Amino acid sequence: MIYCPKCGTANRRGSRFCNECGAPLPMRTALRCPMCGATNPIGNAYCDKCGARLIPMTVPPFEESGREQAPIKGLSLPTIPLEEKQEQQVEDVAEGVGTEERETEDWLTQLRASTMEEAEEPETTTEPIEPVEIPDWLRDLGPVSVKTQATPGEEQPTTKAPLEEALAVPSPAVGEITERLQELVPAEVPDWLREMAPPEGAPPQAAPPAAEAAPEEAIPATPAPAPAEVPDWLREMAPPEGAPPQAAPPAAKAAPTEVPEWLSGLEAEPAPPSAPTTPAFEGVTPLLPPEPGTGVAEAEGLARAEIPGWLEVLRPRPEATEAPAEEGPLETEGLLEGLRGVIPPTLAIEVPAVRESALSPEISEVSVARAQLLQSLLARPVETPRPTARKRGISMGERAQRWLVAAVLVIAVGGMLMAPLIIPREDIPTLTKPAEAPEAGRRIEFQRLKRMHDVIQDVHAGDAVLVAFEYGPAEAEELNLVAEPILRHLLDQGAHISVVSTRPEGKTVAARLLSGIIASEERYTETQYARSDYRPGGATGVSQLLTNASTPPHTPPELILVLTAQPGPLRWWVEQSRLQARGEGAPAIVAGLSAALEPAASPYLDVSAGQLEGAINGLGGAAAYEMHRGSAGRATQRLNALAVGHIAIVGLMTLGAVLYALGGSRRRKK
Amino acid sequence: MTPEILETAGLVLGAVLTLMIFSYLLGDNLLYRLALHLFIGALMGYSFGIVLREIFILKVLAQLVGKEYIMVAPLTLGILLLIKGLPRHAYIGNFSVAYLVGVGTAVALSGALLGTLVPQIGATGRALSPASLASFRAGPLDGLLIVVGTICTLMAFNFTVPRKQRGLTGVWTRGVRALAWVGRVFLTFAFGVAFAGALTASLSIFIGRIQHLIDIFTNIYFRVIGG
Amino acid sequence: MNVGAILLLTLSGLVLVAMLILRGKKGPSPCVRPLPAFQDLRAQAGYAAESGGAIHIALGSGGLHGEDAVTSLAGLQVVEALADAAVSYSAPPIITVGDPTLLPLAQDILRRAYERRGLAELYDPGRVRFVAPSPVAYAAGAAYVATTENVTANMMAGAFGAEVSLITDAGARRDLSQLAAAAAPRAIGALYPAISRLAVGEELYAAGAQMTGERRYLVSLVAQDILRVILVLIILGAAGLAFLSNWQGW
Amino acid sequence: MSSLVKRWIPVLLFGTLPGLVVLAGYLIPTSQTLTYFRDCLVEWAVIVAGFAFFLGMFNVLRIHGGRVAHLRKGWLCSLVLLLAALAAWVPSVLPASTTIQKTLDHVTFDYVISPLGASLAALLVFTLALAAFRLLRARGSARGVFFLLVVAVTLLGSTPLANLEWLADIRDWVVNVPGMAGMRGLLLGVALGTVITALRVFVASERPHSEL
Repeated sequence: MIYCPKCGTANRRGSRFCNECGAPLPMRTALRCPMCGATNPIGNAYCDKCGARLIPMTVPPFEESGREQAPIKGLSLPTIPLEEKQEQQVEDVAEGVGTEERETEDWLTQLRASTMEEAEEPETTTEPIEPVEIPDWLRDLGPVSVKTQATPGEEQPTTKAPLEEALAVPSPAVGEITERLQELVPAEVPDWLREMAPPEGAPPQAAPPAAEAAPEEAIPATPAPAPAEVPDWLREMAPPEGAPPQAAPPAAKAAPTEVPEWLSGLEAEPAPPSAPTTPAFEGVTPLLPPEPGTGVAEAEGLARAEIPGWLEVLRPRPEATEAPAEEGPLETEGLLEGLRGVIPPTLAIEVPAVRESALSPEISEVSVARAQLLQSLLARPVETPRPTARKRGISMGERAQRWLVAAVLVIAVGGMLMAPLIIPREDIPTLTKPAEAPEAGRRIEFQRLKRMHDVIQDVHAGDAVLVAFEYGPAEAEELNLVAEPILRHLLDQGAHISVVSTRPEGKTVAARLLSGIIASEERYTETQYARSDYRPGGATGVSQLLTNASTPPHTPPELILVLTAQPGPLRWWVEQSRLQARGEGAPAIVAGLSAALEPAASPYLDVSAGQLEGAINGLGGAAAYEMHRGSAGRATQRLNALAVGHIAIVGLMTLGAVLYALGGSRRRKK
Repeated sequence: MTPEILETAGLVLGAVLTLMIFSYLLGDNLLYRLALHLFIGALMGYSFGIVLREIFILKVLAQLVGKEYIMVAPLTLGILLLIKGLPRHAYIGNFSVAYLVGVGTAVALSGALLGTLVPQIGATGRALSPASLASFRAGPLDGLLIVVGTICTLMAFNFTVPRKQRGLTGVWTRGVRALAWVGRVFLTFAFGVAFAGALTASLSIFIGRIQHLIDIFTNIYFRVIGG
Repeated sequence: MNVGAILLLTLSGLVLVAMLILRGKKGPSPCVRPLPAFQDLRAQAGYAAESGGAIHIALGSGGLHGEDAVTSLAGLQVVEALADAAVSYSAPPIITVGDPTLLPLAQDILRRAYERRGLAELYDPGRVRFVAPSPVAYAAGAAYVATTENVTANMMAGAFGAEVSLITDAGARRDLSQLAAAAAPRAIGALYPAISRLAVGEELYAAGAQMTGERRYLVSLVAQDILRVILVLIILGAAGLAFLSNWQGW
Repeated sequence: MSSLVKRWIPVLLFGTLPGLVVLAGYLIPTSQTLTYFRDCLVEWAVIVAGFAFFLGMFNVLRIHGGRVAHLRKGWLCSLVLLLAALAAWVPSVLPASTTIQKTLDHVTFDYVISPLGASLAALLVFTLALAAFRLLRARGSARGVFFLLVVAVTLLGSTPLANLEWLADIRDWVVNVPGMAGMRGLLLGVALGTVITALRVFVASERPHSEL
């Protein structure tokens, strides 16, 4: 049984959430107790079995930690308005008050639960059985609180062992048992047991002197509860309702009690008369044979001397000696010669079970089936079910969508790029023309391009230009095309390029691109591109690169070109170059950016911000720059493929929207 | 192994690896996974080499040799950080993690202040000045739209909801909710432009790779036919 | 000297400290509008425990020592809030990082959640994985983890670029439930059409308040809202000045 | 004593103090001393981050090595990863600018890392297009159609077909007015969130780096 830490409800072992309030239950897991090795739910601070401390002292268990400690992150969120909050506070207060009582009840219920559990499943880790609904009659007869001789005013209820132990104690003669049952307030006793006790009206026996002598035996009268309702499996084993009640067994006579018919009827073979048979319930140990006749002396009316208890025990038992077992055969030879009643040697196997179950009722098939089911449940090993997450592949619809999108993209782009292999390049119509000067003049994108072109046009031969390669091999495919027209323009101007970067791969990418460009034109000389420098550390790296670039051997740069696909490097270079030069004669900054960076860079490109002179974005911008310089480069050749790619993607988006809308209406109709 | 053959073999290897990655278009398969793990492994080794060379050899050792013993401080912090690998004594490494968090937070905070807050507020404030409006077609209307749009988008992120909805706070809450609705329209514009930018960038790279494949196959095809 | 930046910083500091002191302990805790990206994540933690799977948390490729330090710290708040629930359900998450400096911090958060419960021996450092040093390689590696491990939900919170689309595509292929919180516009653009439960921009920094409801997070959101109003007033003032001073311009 | 060592010394002495010095270095760039300290502290952070790379490598070796050692699911991919990492690391160990080192470095970078990185980045167009294809599933019809229109105008306007030049003008307006306003609001919001979270780290209200 696992008790919910939040509301105290009893939940079946192994369940993860409280079925009352839904709070997560401490899982039954491998929190081994260091002392007795018992497994405990992880919520426990102390071991259920032996009470040893489970959580080391250094890390105070979360219940007891007094100081402010990172609380278990409660997952609630106070989005509820004030009024509900106050009611909740009121409940908290009420709960707060209740919590002391519930805390005392908690350890009590756990104690009772652990003892009840041991009784049901002492050690075997069996399949968690349905919570056994203890019938009322059994619970009422449960721990009977007996008032010990306590000092007046101090109420000290001590709990005696439950019914089984009370019954299991070696008790006096059967008569005495029935009197004890009478003392247990006959109304509580169920019908089948009551039939064994003397009928209501019978004059109560003289209370056995022991009862008077030992006040602690006085069991307080408890109000007669409603007739207990017996569970069905028990009722089937009891006699059918209508059967005439057996004649109440005669008042306890000295002779052993005569077994009631319904009980004797249930016995398969005649039980030995001497063994008194009371219905043996599972788990209730049958009574031991009564010790005959302790009360004989009273008959002659002599005042009985007060014999102390320890002496009483030593009293020789005449009957035990007087009634010798039947005359056993006399041994004639061997070591045991002359002895009588020697048990013949037999194999252990043949020794019949000492105590066959006295009860062999004609059990109906239903209860046999039920018992077998219970047995099979108990036999199955316990392992909490851990089904793996549902392996979900993609449905055919999804797979078709993926192939459609892939096919459209590859065919559109591949087709456009392979067209020059089939048709000569001049005959291929240019689907889209980069921004031509006249009508593009008003567009901001073209204004920025024009400003950039003018700034680079002002660079003279031999001027130092700092080119920051802030991209890696993944973005190189796009940014190489953006950088190429600008670098060609710089090389045409005769500028002296020095490469810097805050990324380690920047130097390698720059070396590949520049060596490719310089190789493609004879007029470009290797001397124009010499030094390359790398400093990690973001903005700090940039400021170090700027200080190195301005130190004497190198002339301070006239122009800084930033090539990047991330917004960070662009901002570092803009800020640090402004800070470095402190306003007077700060070098102009232009940028070659990825298309993905356009929205994030536009605030810096704002003319009024005065931070960036100009910039071009992506393949479109590069093609426009090439067209503006009048030389069609690689960017312009790929412009058609870019345009077709854009049309394909917009077409796919529209198709997807239409299919979803149609599917939606079909779903609504269905 | 002349450079010529090495070059061709390298290009063919690059093309094969590209096709293995593009096989993902047909579905997640072993070829794609092998190429992916080859890439992650090569990148891991290459970056580890760069970190060793650029940071430890060229920087730390060089400065230690140059008698700059100040380098002992980052070395100790670095070694303390390595203790994080042992769960039992992991708390000793907190000094280095705290240092990284402290410096990183300062760099991010100064980036936010100097890189975004000050310039963006200034630019939005100047949006109505003639200098910035000259470039806009509709003049003051566009500038006004930028200022209103920025303010509404900023209010769209309002988190807290006042408890009492009566009187002035009720009016304020309704006002904020209206501004937030308008702000979400402007946000959709921004997300659309950002999505289009990301698409164009990856499409350009896709075109580059397809062109690369076509160049290699035509190169090999003509060499085989030509040869 | 950047006067504007220093003024803004001192103003922000004063408002935050005032809020932490005034409303840090006393008075009703502030109410915040719920964000689906974080609210549904709590339900996902329960579902992952019941179905025996785990939640995959991708923290992005932002490092601790650079520009993305604060964005990564916001992503770690998601891990911190989820770690307690996941450990008590005994279904720890799988966390992938794209920068080695994030690795020790994410492992610490998971380890402390176990130690709070006295289950230090159940903590497995292998649940936090450094996938790859570059953003694109990280996204592809994280997508591989999402498809091969027994994952029931994908949560992306931290510094991403457009490459986050590789992770969402892998999640869509496995029909996982996906949630995301991103600050960079490129990442938001890539996530917007793919994921409905998305926290954008500033909402990523409200992860702690949404997931744990702790007082210090809620109060700092109140400070954020107060500063928002101050920023709006500053912008209106500057725009008004620019408009008036150039009245003759038209 | 333990809470002092475990919480306050790391958080304040090693976290907040260097942070404030670096912040002052950025905000007051004119003073030489502050910028010198700032550069030193940031450079040290880069070195400590370099050590973190060792932790990363150890983590990778542990996970992929464990998978290969126990032949668990996906061990072949892990084996390929480990071998590739070893092979790509070798050039950096060899003496610099020898022919063998240059060739290996050239092969690793140009014929393995570059094509694979570019191909993965190219794959993005497929995943983004697929997400756009399922746009309305994630976004409701109204918001989704509006988003679709904005994307269509922005894409088609950047490479307008021959007789659709007017699309380029609309794109120019969309990107530079509403798009810019939305982007500025978003960036200002992110900056605000960054400032508040950073200040919370400095006042130690946010302590992911402390034990308690």
